[in-house]
Amino acid sequence: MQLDLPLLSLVIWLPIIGGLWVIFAGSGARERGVRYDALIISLVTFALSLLLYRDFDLTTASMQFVELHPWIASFKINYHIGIDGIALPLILLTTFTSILVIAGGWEVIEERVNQYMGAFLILEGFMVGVFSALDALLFYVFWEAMLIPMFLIIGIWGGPRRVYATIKFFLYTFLGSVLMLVALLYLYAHAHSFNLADLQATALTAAEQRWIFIAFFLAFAVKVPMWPVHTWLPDAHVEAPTGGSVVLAAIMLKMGGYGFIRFSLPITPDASASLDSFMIALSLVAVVYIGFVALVQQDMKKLIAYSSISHMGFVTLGLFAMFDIYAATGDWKNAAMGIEGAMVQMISHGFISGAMFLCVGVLYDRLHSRQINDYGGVANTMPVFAGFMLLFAMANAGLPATSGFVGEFIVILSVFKANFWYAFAAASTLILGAAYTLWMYKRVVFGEIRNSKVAALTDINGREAAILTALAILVLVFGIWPAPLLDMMHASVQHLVEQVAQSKISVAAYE
Amino acid sequence: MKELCLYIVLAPLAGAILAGLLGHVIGRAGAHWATIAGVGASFLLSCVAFQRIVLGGEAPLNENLYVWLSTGGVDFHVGFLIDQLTCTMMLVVTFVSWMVHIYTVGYMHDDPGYQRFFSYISLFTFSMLMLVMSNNFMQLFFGWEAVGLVSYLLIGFWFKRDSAIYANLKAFLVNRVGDFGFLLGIAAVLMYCGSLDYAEVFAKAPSLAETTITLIEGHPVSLMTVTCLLLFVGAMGKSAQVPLHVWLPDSMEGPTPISALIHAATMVTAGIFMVARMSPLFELSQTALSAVLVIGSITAFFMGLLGLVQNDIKRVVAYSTLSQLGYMTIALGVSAYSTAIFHLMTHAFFKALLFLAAGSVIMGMHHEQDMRHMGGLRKHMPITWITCLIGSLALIGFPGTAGFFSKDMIIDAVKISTVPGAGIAYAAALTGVFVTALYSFRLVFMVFHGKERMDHHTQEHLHESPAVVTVPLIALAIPSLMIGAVGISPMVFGDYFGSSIVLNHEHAELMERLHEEFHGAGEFTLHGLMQPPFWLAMAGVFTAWFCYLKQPSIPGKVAAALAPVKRVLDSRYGFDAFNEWFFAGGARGTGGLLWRVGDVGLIDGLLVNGSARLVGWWAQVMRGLQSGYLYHYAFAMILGLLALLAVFVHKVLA
Amino acid sequence: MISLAHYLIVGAALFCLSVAGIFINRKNVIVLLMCIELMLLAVNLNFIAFSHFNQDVAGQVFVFFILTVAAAESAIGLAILVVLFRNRSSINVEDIGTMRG
Amino acid sequence: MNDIALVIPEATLLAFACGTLLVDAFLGRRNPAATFWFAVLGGLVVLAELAHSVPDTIRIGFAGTYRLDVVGAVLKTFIVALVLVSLFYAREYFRKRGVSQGEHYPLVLFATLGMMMLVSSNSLLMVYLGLELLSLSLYALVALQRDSLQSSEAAMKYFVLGALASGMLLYGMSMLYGVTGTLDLPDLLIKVSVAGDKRLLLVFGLVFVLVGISFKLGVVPFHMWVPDVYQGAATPVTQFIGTAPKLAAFAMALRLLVDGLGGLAEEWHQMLILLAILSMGLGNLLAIAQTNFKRMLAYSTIAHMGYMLLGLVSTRASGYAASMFYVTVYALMSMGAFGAIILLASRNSEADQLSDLSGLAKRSPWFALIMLILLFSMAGVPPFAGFWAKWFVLKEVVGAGYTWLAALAVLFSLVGAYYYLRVIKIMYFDAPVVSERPEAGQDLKLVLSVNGLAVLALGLMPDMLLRVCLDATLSYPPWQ
Repeated sequence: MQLDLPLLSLVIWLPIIGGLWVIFAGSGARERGVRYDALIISLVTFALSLLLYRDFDLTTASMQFVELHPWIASFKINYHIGIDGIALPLILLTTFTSILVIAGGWEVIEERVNQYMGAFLILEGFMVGVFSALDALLFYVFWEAMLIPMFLIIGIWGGPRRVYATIKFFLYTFLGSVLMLVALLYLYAHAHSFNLADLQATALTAAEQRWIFIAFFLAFAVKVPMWPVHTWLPDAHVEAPTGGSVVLAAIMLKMGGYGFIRFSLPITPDASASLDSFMIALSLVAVVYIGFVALVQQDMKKLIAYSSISHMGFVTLGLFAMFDIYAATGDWKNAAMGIEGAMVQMISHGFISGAMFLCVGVLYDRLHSRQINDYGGVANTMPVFAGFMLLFAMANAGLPATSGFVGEFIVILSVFKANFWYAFAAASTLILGAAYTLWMYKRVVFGEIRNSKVAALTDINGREAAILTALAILVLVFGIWPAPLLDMMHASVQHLVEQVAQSKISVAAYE
Repeated sequence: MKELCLYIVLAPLAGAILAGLLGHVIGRAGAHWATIAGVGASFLLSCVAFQRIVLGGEAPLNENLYVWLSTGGVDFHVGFLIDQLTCTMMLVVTFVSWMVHIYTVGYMHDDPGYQRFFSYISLFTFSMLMLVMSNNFMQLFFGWEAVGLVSYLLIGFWFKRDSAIYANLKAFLVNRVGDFGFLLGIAAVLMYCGSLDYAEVFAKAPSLAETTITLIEGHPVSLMTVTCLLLFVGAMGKSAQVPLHVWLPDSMEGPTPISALIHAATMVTAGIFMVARMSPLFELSQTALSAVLVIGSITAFFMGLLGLVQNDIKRVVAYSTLSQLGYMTIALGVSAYSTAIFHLMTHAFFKALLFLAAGSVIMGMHHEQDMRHMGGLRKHMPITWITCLIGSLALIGFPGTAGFFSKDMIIDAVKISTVPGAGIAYAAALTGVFVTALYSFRLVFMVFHGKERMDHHTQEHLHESPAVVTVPLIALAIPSLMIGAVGISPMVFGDYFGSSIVLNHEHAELMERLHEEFHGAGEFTLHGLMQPPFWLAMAGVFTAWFCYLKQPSIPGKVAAALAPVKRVLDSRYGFDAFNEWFFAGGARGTGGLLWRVGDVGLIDGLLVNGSARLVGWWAQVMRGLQSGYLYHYAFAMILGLLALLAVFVHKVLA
Repeated sequence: MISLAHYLIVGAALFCLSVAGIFINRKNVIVLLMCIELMLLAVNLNFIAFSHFNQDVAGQVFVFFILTVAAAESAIGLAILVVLFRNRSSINVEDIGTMRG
Repeated sequence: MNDIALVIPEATLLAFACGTLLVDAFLGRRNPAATFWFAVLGGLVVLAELAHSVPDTIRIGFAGTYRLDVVGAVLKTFIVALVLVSLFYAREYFRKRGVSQGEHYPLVLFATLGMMMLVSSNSLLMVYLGLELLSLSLYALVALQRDSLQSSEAAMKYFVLGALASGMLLYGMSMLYGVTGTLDLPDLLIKVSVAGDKRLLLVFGLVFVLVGISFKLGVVPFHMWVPDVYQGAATPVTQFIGTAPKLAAFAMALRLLVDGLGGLAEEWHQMLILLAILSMGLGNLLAIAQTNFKRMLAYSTIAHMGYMLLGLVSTRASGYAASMFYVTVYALMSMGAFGAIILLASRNSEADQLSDLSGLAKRSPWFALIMLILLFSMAGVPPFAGFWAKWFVLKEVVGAGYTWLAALAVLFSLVGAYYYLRVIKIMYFDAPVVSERPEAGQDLKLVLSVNGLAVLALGLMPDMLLRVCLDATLSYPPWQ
């Protein structure tokens, strides 16, 4: 059965409109009652996104569920959306994570519940919008608009240093984005269109590409975040409420990777090729340097935040190693492997980091501390929780049979083809990742009960267990059988690789 | 056949899930029945598989279950390769595991984490089976890490103990160092062979024998050497070869059954298995084999020495495990893969036996593990004593026991080998025999003979362990005695392993020569009585008897006379201290430095907040210009006017 | 013969004087008003000179408008001055500076 | 007679302005509302007339001094509409503060008349007259709060500097007149382009004229009056100054620089780049250091006018459209922002300190949201109108080949974002100092809500306004 609904638009706008509804309907007496509305809206959105998956054609690289309506006719800016195999998994991740976030804040958030739930729903819509926009301006609008709810979420419901963190988060990301805007405008001056496909087809000289690449780089690198523009993340994560951290880690960071895939690589392939060693170097620094930094963190959320940065290093590594891989093997197929590894890493990191933050949230809700030293021996009082956290910690450390392994594994295998030493540095995460994750786990969960507060802890309740179970299942399923995930993206990645393989310089020179 | 394999791996998994997730529903008895049944079924089915493949001569099974994922034109599978090597391992794993399951019923009887424990060991069995039954590197790596995980969980089973959770973290991390190399090795395999399936890789490998790669500009190295060395790093981690051995003694913090199962019989031999499995690759690099040989020799000898100074009963056995793993590695190094696997098998039985016997002693002693507080247990725990004695005899290679055949065969192989490094290995192996005998019988004498040194309360309650404990002991003692004689002929010299182990021409000759000198188990035993290993072993036993029963004052004197040596041994050659200082401390220091100087100082302090402060400072400075006075405002306008005039009128003039 | 340049120089000089008066004077607001008048007159001189030499009457028309506006401007200026004095009891230019930064 | 037809809206406005004066004089004391409603009526009538007077072609009248064209008609419509809205804000403010200032309305109407003249001027003379009518009314408006020291100080500063600026403008005009012998803008355009060796004098005059324009726009370094006047004047006056006259100033720039001095575009576009950079930089920088909300908005105005100039830099039709769009959107946002101050004001307090906003999100979630929209819009964050304004001018700058300038502009907007965020932080993250909800009449609440939502709506669907601006400037530049 083929529905004649604009399904993709529904997935974008239902949460946005629903979010507004939640905010307005929930003012006053119904403030807490709207939690159910919010949950239902997020569930329906997820169900709709599953329909997207059901009707998705795995065999083609072309955009599907395309909707094209004139928006700003004066400049040929269109409401142009559609998805391919790269966007679809990310959209599913978004809609899924949103449910968890709504459920995660259920009884924890006591103040301005309606605004909290509404903000997350609106954020969800914007994020789906980012992943499905096919018009660069539409993309940019969603991209920036997303900052607003996030800014408020961290600022209103965050921890003690929330103001510093949220302003830092906003300005950091804003810095990158505005330069991307200039780059888009420059492209428009050439292509006279904001249609992504047109931009990707625009011929550009090497110098032009380099500048555009740098502008894009700033926008996306901040989001990923890559070293050295990562310092907003630990602060934002630490101060954000649990739901905020989850969304940040699980989805927002992916937008950086998505941006590289959608913009940097196909629009500036030659610049990407010539600057790839720079990108690889930064990625490896992220993996190694940040791994060491994570080791010494005393704050659980900060530690996980740093581990996110380190893991996201694999994403950029996988994406930009493709040129070296091609140079070494002469086969673009091998390059596709790196990209697919990066994609898997993004999705899986979405589950795992989200789960890790939820775990810390569970502890924080009970003890109101994120300091590792305030815990110890949690396993004695919260055995079920300890089990869940163990699974996620192991996934974070990249244990096979969890999704955390798949992405890292593929990326390491593929970058080995580029250069032994890349793989060597990247594989160090095997040790570092295990060290910082398990060392934290040891100090928090294992051991004798450290203090009376830990002794008074109660194990997770049904709601928390349901959330963590859902994530645990996904982490395991995609670890044991990641093939469906990859099958979604083969055609699109193949197409991307073909695009990137095509130099734009000669055409530009000819023109 | 495929279904059969599926049942073999899934039965323990089902048991693990049942005991783990529904442990509180099915209760303690439910948990142990479920898991014992699962592993038992697995064992019986393994027997069937063994019967069909090894005895029945069926063609090895190599089938994929499903596509794990496919990317970049490569399909990664989950599948089974069931050949002779696999069958042997399956049999060993499931049998020992089964015994340990049964034993655990008694050993863990009073532990509150009863169900959890059963769940873990069943999960381990599943993981180990996945490891050995794999037909590709990916799944091998999965099993490899999964057993590491379970090992981590079980070492830290008593998670309240600081020493336990220190040890399990250490074990995991050290193993991860090995896995680091292993993973890179796998990556190398994938890159040059274009597949991770054993069959394809092994078929492709010979054509890559001469390939060189450049890791450091200007220094081409042989691809196969690099690959094999990387893979061997993984084996070093898992099979605790120097210098990645440091985790194994500490792993004794876990409950004794798992010391037997994981840290003696099965998991730690995964490295040996892996190298044997990769024989088609290792055969292509003499350099790698020599490295293996040397590492094995070092481990065999030096780790054995450490066994001499241990007082913890389990640690003695642990160091003996290290030493024996060294022997197996030596065998691998001289391409005597079948011998290595043979020793692996015999060792699995007698070492599991020794551990379980030690566990039985520990139970009897109310969880006292210091041998200095034991003695004379022979009378109280006869079955334990007998079985332990059998295990020890096997360990020292007393002629006729299982260990004798396998170990002597290794020594023989090294003796005639011409591989670089074989000389050292031979010396190490021979002296190792003496050391082995010395510490083994030191243990036997200190625990079971002589004065009863325990306190009165313990002494009163000493009694033989229950049947669930002693039955497995007996069940393991039988193969410890018999399996060598039965197995040596087919396993080492026959066509037992078929195509699962590949030897290159040169090394095949070595085995030929060994074969020529071998004339059946009986003669080998008689022959063995006249060989140096036997006499060295006897010397070791005698020394142990003399020092620990006859003249107990001697060890103290010797220790005092050789104080520096004792110190070195006590500090375990300083590996732990060095690792703690250099790696753990260094990593923390580096992290702290990068964080404080890099992140907090430079990036955040200088660039981010610095530029924010700079802007703020500028804002304050520029504010001063807005003085509030009319004449300043007017002056600013006039300045602006003049500046514009100056610039643009000048431009027009120019 | 007085050329256009002479007029312009006088106009410019007057203009400069008035401008200088505005930012150099720090005492009396009334002087500011006078300077403004002077400035407008300097412009008027320019316009008339140009008008004459260009043989175009529009410039002179402009001057009439300027004169008229100047009158209105002065009126408003003085009115503001009165308000200011009422509040401040001073017409010292240096006293007008409570808002800054 | 034909000429009069051109200025029917202006004439009506004049009549209503005088009428308002009379109404206030006779009825104002007993019935303050009468003056207000009369003024509103005037505004509505004029708006209706304007809506009917959009010409197809350019029509010239009054001996070539007056012109009616599309861009003029559109701008006038916007101006009158904005003025009308501002009247509602003003009434609420006076009601809250308990003062009756009937003079406010006629003065506003006169100022509006000045703006309309400025917009429609076709000669240097008309530019001057329109400007003076506007300025003189504004001086008076600022000084209207007779008992406030700050007001009178602000008025004096505004007056003196304004007079200085118009003196310079006049001096520049006299130079242009001297060189070309004409006051007519289209004539000027032709003669400038053939001036040849007299270019030096023309540039000399141009600089002076530009100073006049810059002063009106409040562009660095001719901005010094802006913060003081914004802070010192009563909030509705500030609001008025900050909205419609910006459109008029844009029109003035368009008329003088493009319609008249298009031949000197080579020179003035470089000058504008310089001024724009200074404005964006200094305006944003100094806004950071402010604690007074009105003063902060003043500096933000300075910065915004810098962005607005970017559109003119491109010297092409779409660039002018961009500037026009920018200034219109800016006026709308600024209207709302000052409206919020009026909303918060009470009898005892102007509520113009940033701290007065603290905890607004708790005291009044809805108006905090409106404020949030306005502030994010000013910061140029989508999906609000302010984003499209910035986007459009940046597009033009990039299209004209000044990518570096666009990059610089966005970096300055980063600084700008900081202080807007700071206001949001005060509203949303800080605890309220006072707990009561802001009191205001329903009409103000409605107007402010519509104002804020309009900024959102324009952000979601900017096409209509974009099209209006693009169509209005279709005939530009006139030398093509």
